[in-house]
Amino acid sequence: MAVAVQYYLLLSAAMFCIGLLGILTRRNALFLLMSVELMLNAANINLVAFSLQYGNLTGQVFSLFVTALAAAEVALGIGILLVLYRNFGDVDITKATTLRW
Amino acid sequence: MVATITAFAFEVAPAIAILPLASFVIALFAGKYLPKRGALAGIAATGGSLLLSLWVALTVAGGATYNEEIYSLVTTPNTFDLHFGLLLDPLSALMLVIVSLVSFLVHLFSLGYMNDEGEAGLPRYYAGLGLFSFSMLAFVFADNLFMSFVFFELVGLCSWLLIGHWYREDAPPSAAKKAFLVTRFGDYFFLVGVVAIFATFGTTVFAGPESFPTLAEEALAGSGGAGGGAGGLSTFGFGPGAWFTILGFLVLGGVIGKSAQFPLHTWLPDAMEGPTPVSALIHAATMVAAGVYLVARMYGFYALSPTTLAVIAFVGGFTALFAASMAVVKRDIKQVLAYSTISQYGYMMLGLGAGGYVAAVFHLMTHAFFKALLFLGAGAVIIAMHHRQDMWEMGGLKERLPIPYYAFLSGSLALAGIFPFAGFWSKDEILFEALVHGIGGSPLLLGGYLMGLTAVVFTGFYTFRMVLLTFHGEPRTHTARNPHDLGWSVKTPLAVLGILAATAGFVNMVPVGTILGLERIELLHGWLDHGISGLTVEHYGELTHDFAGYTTGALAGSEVLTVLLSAGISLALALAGAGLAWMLYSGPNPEAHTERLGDVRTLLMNNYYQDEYQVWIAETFGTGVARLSDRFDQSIVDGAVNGVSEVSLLSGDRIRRIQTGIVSNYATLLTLGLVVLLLTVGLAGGWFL
Amino acid sequence: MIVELLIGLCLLGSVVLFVAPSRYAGRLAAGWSLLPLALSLFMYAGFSGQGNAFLGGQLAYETTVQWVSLGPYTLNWHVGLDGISMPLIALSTVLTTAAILSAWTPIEDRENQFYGLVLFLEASLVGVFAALDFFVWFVFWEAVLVPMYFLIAIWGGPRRKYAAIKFFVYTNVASLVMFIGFFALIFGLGDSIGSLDMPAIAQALRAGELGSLAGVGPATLKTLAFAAMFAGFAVKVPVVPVHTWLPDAHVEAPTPVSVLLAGVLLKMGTYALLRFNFTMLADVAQRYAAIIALFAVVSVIYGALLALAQQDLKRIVAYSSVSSMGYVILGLVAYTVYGVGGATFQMLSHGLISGLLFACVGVIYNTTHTRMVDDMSGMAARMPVTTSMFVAGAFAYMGLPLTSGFLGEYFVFLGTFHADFPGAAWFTAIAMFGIVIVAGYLLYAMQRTLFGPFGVATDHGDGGAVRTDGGEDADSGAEHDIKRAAAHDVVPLAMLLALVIVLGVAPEISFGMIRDAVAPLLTGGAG
Amino acid sequence: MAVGSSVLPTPVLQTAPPVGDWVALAPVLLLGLTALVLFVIDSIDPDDASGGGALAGTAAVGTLLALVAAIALLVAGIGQGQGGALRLYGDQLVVDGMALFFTVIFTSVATLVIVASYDYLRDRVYQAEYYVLMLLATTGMALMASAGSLATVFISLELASLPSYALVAFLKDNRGSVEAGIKYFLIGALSSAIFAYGISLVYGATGQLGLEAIARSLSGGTQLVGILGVGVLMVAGGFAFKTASVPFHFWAPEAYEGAPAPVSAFLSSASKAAGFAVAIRVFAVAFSPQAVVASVDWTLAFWLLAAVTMTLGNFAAATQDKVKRMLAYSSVGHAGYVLIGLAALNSGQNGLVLGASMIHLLVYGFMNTGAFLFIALAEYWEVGRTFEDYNGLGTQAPIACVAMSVFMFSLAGLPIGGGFMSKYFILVGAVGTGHFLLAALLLINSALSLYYYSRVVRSLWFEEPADSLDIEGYPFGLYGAVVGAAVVTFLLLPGIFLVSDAAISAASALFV
Repeated sequence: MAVAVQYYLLLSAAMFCIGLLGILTRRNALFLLMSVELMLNAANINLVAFSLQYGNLTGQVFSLFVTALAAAEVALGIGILLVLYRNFGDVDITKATTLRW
Repeated sequence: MVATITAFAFEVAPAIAILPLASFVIALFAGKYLPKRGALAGIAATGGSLLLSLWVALTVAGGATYNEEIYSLVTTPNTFDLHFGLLLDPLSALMLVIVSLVSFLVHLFSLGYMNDEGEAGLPRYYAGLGLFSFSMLAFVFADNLFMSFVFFELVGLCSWLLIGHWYREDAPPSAAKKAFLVTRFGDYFFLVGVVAIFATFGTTVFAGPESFPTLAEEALAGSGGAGGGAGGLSTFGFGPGAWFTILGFLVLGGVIGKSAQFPLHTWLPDAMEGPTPVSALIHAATMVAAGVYLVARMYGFYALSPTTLAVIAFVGGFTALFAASMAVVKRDIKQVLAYSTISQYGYMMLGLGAGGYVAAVFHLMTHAFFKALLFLGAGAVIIAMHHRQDMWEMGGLKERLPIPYYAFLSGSLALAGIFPFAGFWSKDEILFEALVHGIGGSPLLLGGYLMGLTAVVFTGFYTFRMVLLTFHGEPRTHTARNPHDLGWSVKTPLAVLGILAATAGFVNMVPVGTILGLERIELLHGWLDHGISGLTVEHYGELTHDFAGYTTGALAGSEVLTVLLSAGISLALALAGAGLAWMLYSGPNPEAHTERLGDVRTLLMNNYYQDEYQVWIAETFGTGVARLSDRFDQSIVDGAVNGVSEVSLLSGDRIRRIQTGIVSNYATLLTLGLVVLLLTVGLAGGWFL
Repeated sequence: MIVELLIGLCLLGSVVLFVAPSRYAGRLAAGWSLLPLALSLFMYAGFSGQGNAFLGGQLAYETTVQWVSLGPYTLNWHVGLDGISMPLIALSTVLTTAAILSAWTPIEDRENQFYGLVLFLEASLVGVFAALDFFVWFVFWEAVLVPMYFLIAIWGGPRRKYAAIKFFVYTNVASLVMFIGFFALIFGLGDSIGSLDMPAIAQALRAGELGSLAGVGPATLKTLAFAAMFAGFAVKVPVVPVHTWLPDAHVEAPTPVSVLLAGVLLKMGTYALLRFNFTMLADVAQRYAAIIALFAVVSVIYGALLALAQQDLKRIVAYSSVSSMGYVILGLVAYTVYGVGGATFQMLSHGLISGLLFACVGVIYNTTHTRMVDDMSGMAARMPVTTSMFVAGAFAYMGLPLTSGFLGEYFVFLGTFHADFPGAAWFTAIAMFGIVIVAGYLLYAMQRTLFGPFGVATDHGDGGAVRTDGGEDADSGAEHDIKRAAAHDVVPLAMLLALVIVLGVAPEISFGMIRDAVAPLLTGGAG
Repeated sequence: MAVGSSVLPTPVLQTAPPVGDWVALAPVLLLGLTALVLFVIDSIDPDDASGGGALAGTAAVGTLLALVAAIALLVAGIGQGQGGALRLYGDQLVVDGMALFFTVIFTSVATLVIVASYDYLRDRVYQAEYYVLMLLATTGMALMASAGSLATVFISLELASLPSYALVAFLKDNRGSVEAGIKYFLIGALSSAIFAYGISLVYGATGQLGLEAIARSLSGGTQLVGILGVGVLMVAGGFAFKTASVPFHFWAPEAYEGAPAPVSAFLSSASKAAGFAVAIRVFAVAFSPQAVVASVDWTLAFWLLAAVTMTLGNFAAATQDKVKRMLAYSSVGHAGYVLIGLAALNSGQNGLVLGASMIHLLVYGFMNTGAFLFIALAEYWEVGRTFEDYNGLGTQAPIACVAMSVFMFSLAGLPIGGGFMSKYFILVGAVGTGHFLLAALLLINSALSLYYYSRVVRSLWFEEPADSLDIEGYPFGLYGAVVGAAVVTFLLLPGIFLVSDAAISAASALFV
């Protein structure tokens, strides 16, 4: 037991918030994807840390799933990004506002 | 055997009303296919009613009476019983004869007035007359106040129908509306009264030990006049005396409306827009009498309340004077008669209020005859004049229309109260009753007496002004020189009624009886003094004495002197009025003297602006308030409804602007939302403590 | 199963008409509507119920089949009739036939759909009056809105869409308010009931088995639920101040629909008030009787005053319905045989009379194409039979004796005047003044439109209204295109008028069973 | 469709026969298998000579089979009754009445949508991908309903979501579709990140991912209230995204409007139901102990969500110009109604309130799908998107318009369809649990919804058609789906008992 679990929690929270901040401020869709990755990995840190804390493997296994799904998500996201660029000529997500109100 | 026949007369008594109802149905549905468009059916029906009424009257004269329920509208145990029934006693028997007789004669007269003149809508006309006769007769023999109200309203409908008979013109429908509305206003109080009497006594039956007058009497007697308990009756928080007075006033509302008493008299002159036979039947002889008859019918109840009696007397006296003064200046023969009718019913009310039950019924009877006669006479004149009614266009008809003239004269003498015509006896008796009770301890009645006495002068004046202008002098127009011929159907009723107007007064010659000491000569008094106990003159006398404190006084302590003085004064005044008319309007070419009255004439011609102020009230409190309500309803009440919907849609439009289309904003709002949620739940769960 | 047969006949007719060709729809609908009419009269004649359906009376034509189980409650298909519902069902079938006949002339577009919707409406109305399970009842109650919405919005006047949506949303909100109030009671009753059977609920409530719900004690819960239900039903009745949908709906609806709207739909409100508020929560109703009576009296007088201010014949009759329904509320609150029974009788009577008047207005409108009082006069000369019916109907509305209108009002007055609540006599006396105002506006309207010299202002002419004045001769109407009404227009009028008079002369025909059903209501409310 | 015609018995009391895992999971397996078969077909015949017929047919058969299987299992009482739920694979999956009930919803909606898509997709490319994605998403939903641990919840939720993103953006050349896709994806990604983080926090507080294990661990209370609370609410946020509840709803109006109409139908009905299925299970099973609710009052959170969601959804729908967007917002509003079921949990009427929500979701599955499919029909006819464009359609296509009117009135809660019953069941639940404020809000919103739903009816029937209104053809698949949905919607009014008992007993079983 090298590091107390609350420090992991703080780290993950910080990562989560950084990712969230990225989502809130960035306009480039690619950066948004990265930010989401940060947030998901914040969750992974928690899972692994708590897994260690509780001494079961559930969390670690689940973090693998999360990682895999994150990859799939990004793949799909980039696909949609591509057609977005094709239609709007930009990857700035604030430009696509034909649908509103 | 006698008993069987007696019973049989009463068994068939409902037919008195049913026969005209049948004629109504026949005229309505088959009238246009019948030879006289329903007239014959009506004549047959009312003739039958007349015969049956006479039979009933004879049976009643034999001492029998009848008070039975015949049709139950609602059979509700343990609560108010709504039924139709028959109360056949001297009063109703007398009234049945009067009504069916006048109705019969009017039907006959209509043959000449309507059929021969080629009027349109005859089936409707005869249906109306039939329905009216049915309703009126049923009203007369009603054994309870509920039934009275039912038929009281129905005669109102008939009045509306018949006043508006010539509906293609503007005036008759308007007059019909006014007649119905004004009487409806009175009927409102009547309705409240009926309901309240039901609620108070649990019954509205007129006669018998369980009748409401009897119950009221017992309640008052039991509680010693005023205050305290009322024998188990609910008096709605008032003392029994006060409550019975209120009830009396409520019913009186209907009476005042129907009998055209001040201030609800304004409809009657307008009602002259109807055909003249209708005016004779409905607006003179019978329907208008319904109010007075109702008071007489439940006199046992009114006699318990001195306040009500005083008000009746005062209203009656005032109306008599007030209406008579307006009749003085009218040009239209029917208008004169209309105001005279109001005035005469004022006398009857005065009589009733003054404790002169017999006098009032007496005047009711004589008036029915002579006023029907006058109207029919006027009708005959109108036929002859090709439907012109302005007396100033007439004149000199005496020679050309002898039978109508003499009949009309007979009626006029009766109306003016000239000895020995019928009106003299009856009107004199009313004034006499007011006088003796007035000086006997109820000085308020003297006010009514004085007004009644003053009205006698006016009556004499306008009556003879009318006779003189119509029949005397030189014909003033071409039409008057060449009047229309009159048929037998016109003349016969005039003749019959002319004789009755002259002679009907002999049935109750009180002055003669008093002077000669012949009680038996007062036939009507005797007639009304038998029958069902509690509905007799003697009982009413006791009631007015015990509860209203009416005692008979006499001038100089002499009854005979009082009688003579009273009769003499009223006769003298009538003659004075007639003489004044003779002075002013006799001669071949009378002048219009009304101009000399100046502003008074304007006032009288405009009927003291009674119509104006009533219209003003109706406009202000009816239409005006209605308009305000409408505006309030549209703007505030409905505006609130529409406002809610508009606000909803507007806020909907605002809310959807949150969706800006920029996904970054969505992420921000999403995060904020989650934070708010976290804070709320966290605070609620106490995480931050 | 006979109630199901009745509802089924109407529904089947509705389906048949939807697929029938428009050309024959009118005749087919009229013919078909005779089936439910005959059946309901047959049921009426053979009616064997006794007592009040909600208070353990013996029901006629009862069926119970389990339908849905909703958590702790069972929903049953439970229908049955007592002396209150039977006359109202007969009223519905009679008025439906009358409405269908009076629709022949004015409805010239999509007839099959029109009549199909009318029959659907009939089915729903019968269902409302027959249902004894709350949810079944509520299904029918809400189902009424749908055909009505279409009937107003498709075949209505110029502002029909506004009127239809107003009617739709307003009454729907009301239903929801009522629903919430009612279910608060149901849950307040807790385990003492296991179904939504309204009689069971009524008896449980009257037996005082109400508990508390969500921290609200029984007494408060009862009062709040009463208020919610009263508010909900008041819209349907309608009671001032929630009445404003009614004139719009009436004015814009085609006349046959107005007949049904005024004739039956308004009665749903008072019927529900009687069944729910005044049966289930009799004690609350009695405690707040004076306030309810105040609403009633305001409706009577204010409604009548509003009618007085109107120029449109239909608006006049519409507002006068507000006024007349006020009498019904007043009677209900009295808790006397004549009060409650009279209120029920007044529902019947007003249904027939207002139906009659609307149908008359419709017949006149069919030929004049105006309903404005100022636009016509002397119609009597051209349309004598219609005029007669109008006059008779108007006088019945004014409460002329020997018509049902008189007895309905009279019973109510009689019943309320000596009722127990404070000021009953005063409320009654004030409400009675309505009979004067009603006479005022109806006589005024008749005088202006039916009588006087003939003339109609038409807006066909260019540049303003053209008034055509007719001569004296009744037969010269053709040149003004104002003709006597066709027989099929007059038949429904005559039918309704005959019933008005029959009920006015022999009220016992229906008052007998009404009284029998009302009597148990008056005794033994919950403490 | 098939639901209406089969009679579900009242709760089966005897223990269900023991069955193999594959039998219990038959619907899910069938759906997955169909997706794979579609892959195969597409590989063999990439151009699809039949114009999509084979693909659509296979997909429809697959969903229909899954539907039949689900119904059969439900009728057979698998996972219900005294034996309790079937727990598979170490409690990772649970098959019980609720799971099967929701599977019925998903498969019904999917069947309808696939049948309708046959016409909608005619002459478009990538049809096979479309059907595969839809089948995979349906599989994910069915798994969501059966998920027994937060791990399976997360995985199945992503399995349902990822294909949905692609489906929304399916019309690659349509700016609306693509824009909707990216918005949906971004919000979805954010939400799933929040969701995953929430799961990690719950795991941190309990050390468990299995739902029942969490409940066991929490039944004695926890020291880590704050961590648990944030975790629970973040998990709720994930579900709120899936159910399009405020404030996670922002994607919904855009996605439903921009996506191809059948996809909108699919997402707004099935996807929403899936979100609720998993939310109900997680909150009813894992977080229901009184100890949790006392400190982490998630019913309060759902109360707020319900109130805000229905109000915002309905008010925003009221003034829309485009019918599809109106339906999108109304879909948000309906999510608010259903949320009442969660908000009213633990008030003593769990079976009733949750059952009512489930019934509403089922009915909603038909009526809302039908409504969106009608939009698909209109898009097929190219009549336009606004209310005005629909004017007078009733004269041109009466049958479809009758169906649409049924949907609208049923959505509005009028007794023309099962929506009436289910909406009022929810109201009953709200009142019965003392949530009068929610009931009042429901009332206001319901009135407003009546207004805007009837605008559609008004356009269809009361307005005069524009001169240019001319529709070509009556596509069989679309018509069949629309009419079928209408018939079921209507039959669910009298036939509500066919599903209500199953729903309420399934909901009650969660708390045994």
